[in-house]
Amino acid sequence: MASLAPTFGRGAMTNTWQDIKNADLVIVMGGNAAEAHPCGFKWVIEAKIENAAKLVVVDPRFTRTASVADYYAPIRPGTDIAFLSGVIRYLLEKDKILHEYVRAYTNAGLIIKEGYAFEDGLFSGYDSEKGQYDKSSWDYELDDQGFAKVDDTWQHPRCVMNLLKTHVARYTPEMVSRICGTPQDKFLHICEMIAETAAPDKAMTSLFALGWTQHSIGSQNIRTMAMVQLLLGNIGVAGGGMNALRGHSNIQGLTDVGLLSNLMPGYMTLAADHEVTFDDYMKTRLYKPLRPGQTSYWSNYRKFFVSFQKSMFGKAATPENNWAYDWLPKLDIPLYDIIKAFEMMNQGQMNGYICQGFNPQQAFPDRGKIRRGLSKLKFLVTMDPLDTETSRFWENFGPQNPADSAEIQTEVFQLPTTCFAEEEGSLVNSARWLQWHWKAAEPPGKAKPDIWIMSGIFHRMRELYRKEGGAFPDPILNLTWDYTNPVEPNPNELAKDMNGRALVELKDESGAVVKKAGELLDGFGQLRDDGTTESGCWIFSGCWTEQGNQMARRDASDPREAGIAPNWAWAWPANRRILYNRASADPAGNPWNPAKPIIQWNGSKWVGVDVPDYGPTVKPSDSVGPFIMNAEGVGRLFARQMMVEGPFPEHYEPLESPAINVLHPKVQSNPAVRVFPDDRADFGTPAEFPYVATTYRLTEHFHFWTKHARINSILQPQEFIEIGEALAKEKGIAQNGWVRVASKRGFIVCKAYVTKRIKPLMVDGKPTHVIGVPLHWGFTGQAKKGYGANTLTPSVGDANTQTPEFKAFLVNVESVSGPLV
Amino acid sequence: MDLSRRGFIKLTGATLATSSLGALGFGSCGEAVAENVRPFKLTHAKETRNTCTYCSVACGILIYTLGDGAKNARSDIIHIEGDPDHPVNRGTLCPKGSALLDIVHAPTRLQVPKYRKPGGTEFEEVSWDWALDRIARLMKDDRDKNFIAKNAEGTTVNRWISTGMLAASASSTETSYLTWKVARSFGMLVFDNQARV
Amino acid sequence: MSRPYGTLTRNSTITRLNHWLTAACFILLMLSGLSMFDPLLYWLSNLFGGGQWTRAVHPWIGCVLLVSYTGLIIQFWRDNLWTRDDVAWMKAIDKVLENKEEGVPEVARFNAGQKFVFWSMTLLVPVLFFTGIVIWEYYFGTYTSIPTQRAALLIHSLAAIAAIIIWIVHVYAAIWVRGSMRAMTQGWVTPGWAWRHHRKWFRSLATTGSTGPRPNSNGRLNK
Amino acid sequence: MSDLQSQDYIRRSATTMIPPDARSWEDQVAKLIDVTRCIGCKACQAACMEWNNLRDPVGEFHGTYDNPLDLDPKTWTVMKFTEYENPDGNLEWLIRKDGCMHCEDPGCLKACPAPGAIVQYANGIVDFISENCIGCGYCVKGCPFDIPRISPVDHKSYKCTLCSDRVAVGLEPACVKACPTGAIMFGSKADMTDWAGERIVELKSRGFENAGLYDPPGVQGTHVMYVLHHADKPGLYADLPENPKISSTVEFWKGLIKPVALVGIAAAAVSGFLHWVIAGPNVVQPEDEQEAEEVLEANGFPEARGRSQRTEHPT
Repeated sequence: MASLAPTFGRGAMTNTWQDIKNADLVIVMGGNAAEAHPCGFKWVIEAKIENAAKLVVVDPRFTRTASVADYYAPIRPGTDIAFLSGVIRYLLEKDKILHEYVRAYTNAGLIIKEGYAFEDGLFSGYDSEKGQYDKSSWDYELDDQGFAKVDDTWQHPRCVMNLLKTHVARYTPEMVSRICGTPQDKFLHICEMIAETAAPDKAMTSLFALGWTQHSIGSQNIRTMAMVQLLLGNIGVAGGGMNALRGHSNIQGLTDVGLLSNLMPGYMTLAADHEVTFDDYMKTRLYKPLRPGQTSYWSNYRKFFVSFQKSMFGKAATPENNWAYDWLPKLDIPLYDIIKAFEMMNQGQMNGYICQGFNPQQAFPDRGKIRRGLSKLKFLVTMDPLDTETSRFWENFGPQNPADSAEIQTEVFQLPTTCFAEEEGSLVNSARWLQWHWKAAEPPGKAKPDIWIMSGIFHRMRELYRKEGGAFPDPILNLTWDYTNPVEPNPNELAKDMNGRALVELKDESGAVVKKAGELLDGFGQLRDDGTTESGCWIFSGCWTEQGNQMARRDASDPREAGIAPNWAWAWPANRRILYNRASADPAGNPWNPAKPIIQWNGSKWVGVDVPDYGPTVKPSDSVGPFIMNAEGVGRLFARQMMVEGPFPEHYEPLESPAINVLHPKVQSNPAVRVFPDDRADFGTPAEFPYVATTYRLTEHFHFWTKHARINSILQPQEFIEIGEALAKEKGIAQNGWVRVASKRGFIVCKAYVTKRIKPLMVDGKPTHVIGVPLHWGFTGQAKKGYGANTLTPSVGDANTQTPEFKAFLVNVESVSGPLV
Repeated sequence: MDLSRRGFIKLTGATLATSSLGALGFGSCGEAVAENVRPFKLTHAKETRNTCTYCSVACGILIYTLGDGAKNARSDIIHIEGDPDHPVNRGTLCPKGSALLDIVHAPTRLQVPKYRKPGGTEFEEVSWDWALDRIARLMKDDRDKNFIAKNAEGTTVNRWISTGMLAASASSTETSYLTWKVARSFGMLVFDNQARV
Repeated sequence: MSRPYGTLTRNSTITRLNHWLTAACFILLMLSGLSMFDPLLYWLSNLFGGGQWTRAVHPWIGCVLLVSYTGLIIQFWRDNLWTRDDVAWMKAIDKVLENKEEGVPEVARFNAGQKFVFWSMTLLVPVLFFTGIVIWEYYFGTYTSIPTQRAALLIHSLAAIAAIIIWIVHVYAAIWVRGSMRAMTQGWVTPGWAWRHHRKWFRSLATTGSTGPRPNSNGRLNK
Repeated sequence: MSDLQSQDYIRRSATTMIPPDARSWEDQVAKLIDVTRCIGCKACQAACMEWNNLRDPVGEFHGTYDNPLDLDPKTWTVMKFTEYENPDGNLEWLIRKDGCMHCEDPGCLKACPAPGAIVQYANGIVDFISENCIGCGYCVKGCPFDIPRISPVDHKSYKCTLCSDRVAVGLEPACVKACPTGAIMFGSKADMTDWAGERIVELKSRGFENAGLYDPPGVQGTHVMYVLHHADKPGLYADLPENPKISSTVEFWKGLIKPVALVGIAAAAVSGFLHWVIAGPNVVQPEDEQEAEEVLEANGFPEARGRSQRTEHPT
């Protein structure tokens, strides 16, 4: 979550699922928790019943989450920043913030450099030719010692609080309503409900997911709410938090382990081209504290990196070769994300692609472009338990996949893999729990585990390099592979690798032996930067210690029913269940909400139901901030240079929008967004495509998998769109009638669900219609064949993460007599 | 678990039921009724703990398999339901989780490695060895041809961007760690997961 | 013509076959129907191979009966038209029951009692058929509303009971009035039987010289 | 009727004897469906299909989230969605899990003609015993909630069993276990009624003044109950009956007319017998033949002459 890290220091859900029951107000915006995460949503219901909590839903559609909400307000897709900036304005204007919290735990009082400015939709430093910012002015004013200057009285005109006030002043309720289409009274009612949680003993939790991320301003959507939560004092407390509800069972784990183009395990980042030497690389990763005495935990980066390289390359990683620094690839651009990858394919710059349990033909924007890209590959390897559309992209399935097989020269390998039930290992859930699971049965036919397949490819490659030589074989030949069964390494051994071990006898400062050589480490605190420890993923250190597999723990006891269950499985970091939990107590160490303390200072140490996300004996009087990953120790209302489009969130229209950006018509959409020229040519205009479309999941299905399952196919058998009664009437569309929905990029023909749950929104005086496009259908599996929502979606991503803008784009719709055949 | 009765009854039906059903219904005289009610199908099935493969709530599940693990019995998954001990889902499952059995046994589960040749109109079955040999050959040829050891400025960059990889979102952490090792040892940068979609 | 010499044809072969087909259907329907009507009589379903078979064959037999009874209607309706004689006969019902036919007004081919049976069945059979269709779950279960089906079930049952009671009367009458059974099994009656029970019918045959069953039937009495 | 050995029935279809009564000290169970916390996710539907090994064919979209559109022999529970605009102009999406209500006075059981095809256990569960089912469809007519469905394949009637197989071994029904939000609860009827009371208090505090428990007295209560936000208007929830009871038509059909009919039939038979005893058969007399011959002769048809001497009278 590249939006939470700039604010809090870590990009992950802050609280646990069960902790939601402690909330006094649950706001679901940018997500549809009841449908996408029903079993997590139970804790919202629990909060309502046990804690008299209120549930607020803000969504373009009246969803199944809204069906159990206390208050619902509609919003135009892609305008959440305007809504939430309006909330911030309301909170500041009515002085509904938790002052002591904001003063001590946020950067509200820190002073920003002269030169920082925001004018007409642009922050200071914009280079319109490159479409990028020079972000140097977006930072603190430092004193002689290199510490940020601070004015805790918030009098200084350039302190963050005052800059924020100025920044959000434009988001009046009238303006919010004009942009979002949310009726003013509904907006203000929600502001009032949110404001109540500024009380120290009240907490609001924000539950969100891809409804916020899948925008060209996705990261800033989330940041805006993160700022609201900081102002209300709702981070680190029971029932509070920014709860990013991850979509896939182990997407948190894959991100933690760094399976993204620029990442390494544990949120370390790969070097960029300009970081020529290891010292260059480390220079930008020193993370020196920006306020006196702060933890700034990333200052240990070198320990994590060296230990990782030892785990990767063992004896071949030496001080002499800078721990094999050059053996990892360097990035010449910020990201080789999926949109970039398919752009490269379409440009003929890629030859091979491996899809491990992934179905880009369904999942990526602009399906036509995906098919064209795959068609230009020399080879495509799919590894999946199921027959995916991607593996059959070359096959003609009629209008749903009009491929010309003979023209497509791609060699395709469809490799059958095991599924969850047929393998052992851990998965990291949204709340960062690593839970171990066991194998129940053998896979069908000749299906094999991914570990076996990846090992098979690796061994063959290594063998070829051994025999034939070739381009830079060193990392391949020296990759650590000392597994008991090299053909199929045991997950238990791999988990121990990630936990890390001592390579020599480790002694503490007093000379006492901490770990014998070869012993598993207890946690990342034992990592060293001299090559005497190894750890494949430092944040997981502690998951498998000499005490055994912590991820397999099954003690569900939960002291005080706090929603922590500290001995169930294991959570990173260091089994802390609620991140930043130091902030659950006031600066003196007493809980804000005495009824629901998480940790508190007992005079000598921090005690409570959770492991402190803090130095366990650091005294309150030391004024160490609760956001220990941040160099300033506090949460960031002003994100410094961490976001590409600005330190404060600003409302920009989606790339395809029916409305003019009324705040600054000259800067219509995110100025820092990356758009490839051919993709830009494929954007539609409101004249041709007058309706806003948004894509989403239905609770009966999981992406493109469950259409292979009979039961789920029974529960939602066929592709459809949702359309409001007013638009249906206007367009002569009958309930359950056939429609053709088209964007600039393609069209789908499917059934229409005419519903009262989508109503036209008055946006800047004009009625704006929203069309809902569920995304589950394709041409394999048991459900009826469908086109897939990604036929329509634009190929553009969030400026920071390149998450595709699936949630707001333009389409047209018309009634048709029947399906195409 | 340390739960008050009030808290207990309110959590979920699942937990409630396990507590009080001994005193209800068929508890004491199941045998007679069992002549007529459907026989309980899990009596001797093996139970395996697992985690739901779908979203990141990560509900605990219990997988029931046919066969007791004897050498001559091939276990077959016959039923999957929620793990009542799991602190998050407490035995509950959503419509996807409740239907996990049908994804395990989906008719479109892949059984054998298949290969489609350039311009081909259908898949043909191939052996694992053939497939992996061919993949390694293609990858090595591409890597050797397109590997970038140094950029224009002469900086060592050691990257390979003409072949990319998407990593699974539902594979285990251990699988993903191994995948990371393999992919990065090749110098791959076009490397992504499903966090965005 | 198997009619013995000197006797009259009461029912033609076709009529008799038709009647007995109807009778067989009726009896099967009654047995199967009663088995589904009252649990006390569920054991009757064993005659049909169990409840499932009983449920399955009952409506089909009903269809056969409908066709079969339609045949009877075609053959009998003219002789069952109500006349003034029937009123007179009804008034003398006490004498009929006492077997004192001397005082009973003369009747034609059918007396009022027989006509009552005929018309009752003519009414009940279609009622049973149509209500039966409504409650024939397999083919027609979805065509009507459940309240309609409930009403149909009730009407079907009531009609069936009425039919059964009438059937009992009919059967008893056949046992009671000697010679009637042979009239339907072998088809003939003696002139004395006709004289005693259906004098007007007898007279009509005697005047036209027909051997029956109707004055214009083909069979001729010998001169 | 070996299943009468069971001592846990309190009702058994088409059975004239009283089921064994001695072990009557048994708690009643109930499933409580709290519509106000249901998110319509259909986990209950999925769990029901999975546990009971039911799989319909894959259908099609019908302009609603209701899928399958209705109960059928392989769908024992369905979610019914209703978009309702309340008098304040706000939208409510009312979602009701439809399925067998397990009436205390089950209309299906009352209507069933097949002995032991429908039983009610002492804990209140109404179960269909397929072996005994004859597929007549009377249960369909007897049910006030339109629940049972007859399979066109095997001609058996099907509906929710309340997972009697699970309850029999001390587990909750599959739908109850699955329900993510705890909208379906299971326990003793007394506990469920109490809990519903608490829920109603809470709902009233949230402004649902007409919140209430649906446990219709017309069928002597049900073992599947609903908590409704608008208990005054159950019809809003996809036509949940306002005051369900066994139809008077069915009551009459299965009540009074059964004995009356048998008595009527017996009376007819007995009357005939008595008439036979009292009046005896009506026999053609020789005088009748004589007179008939005379009439024939008078009309010029001597055919019958002497016939009375040649032929025996029918006896």
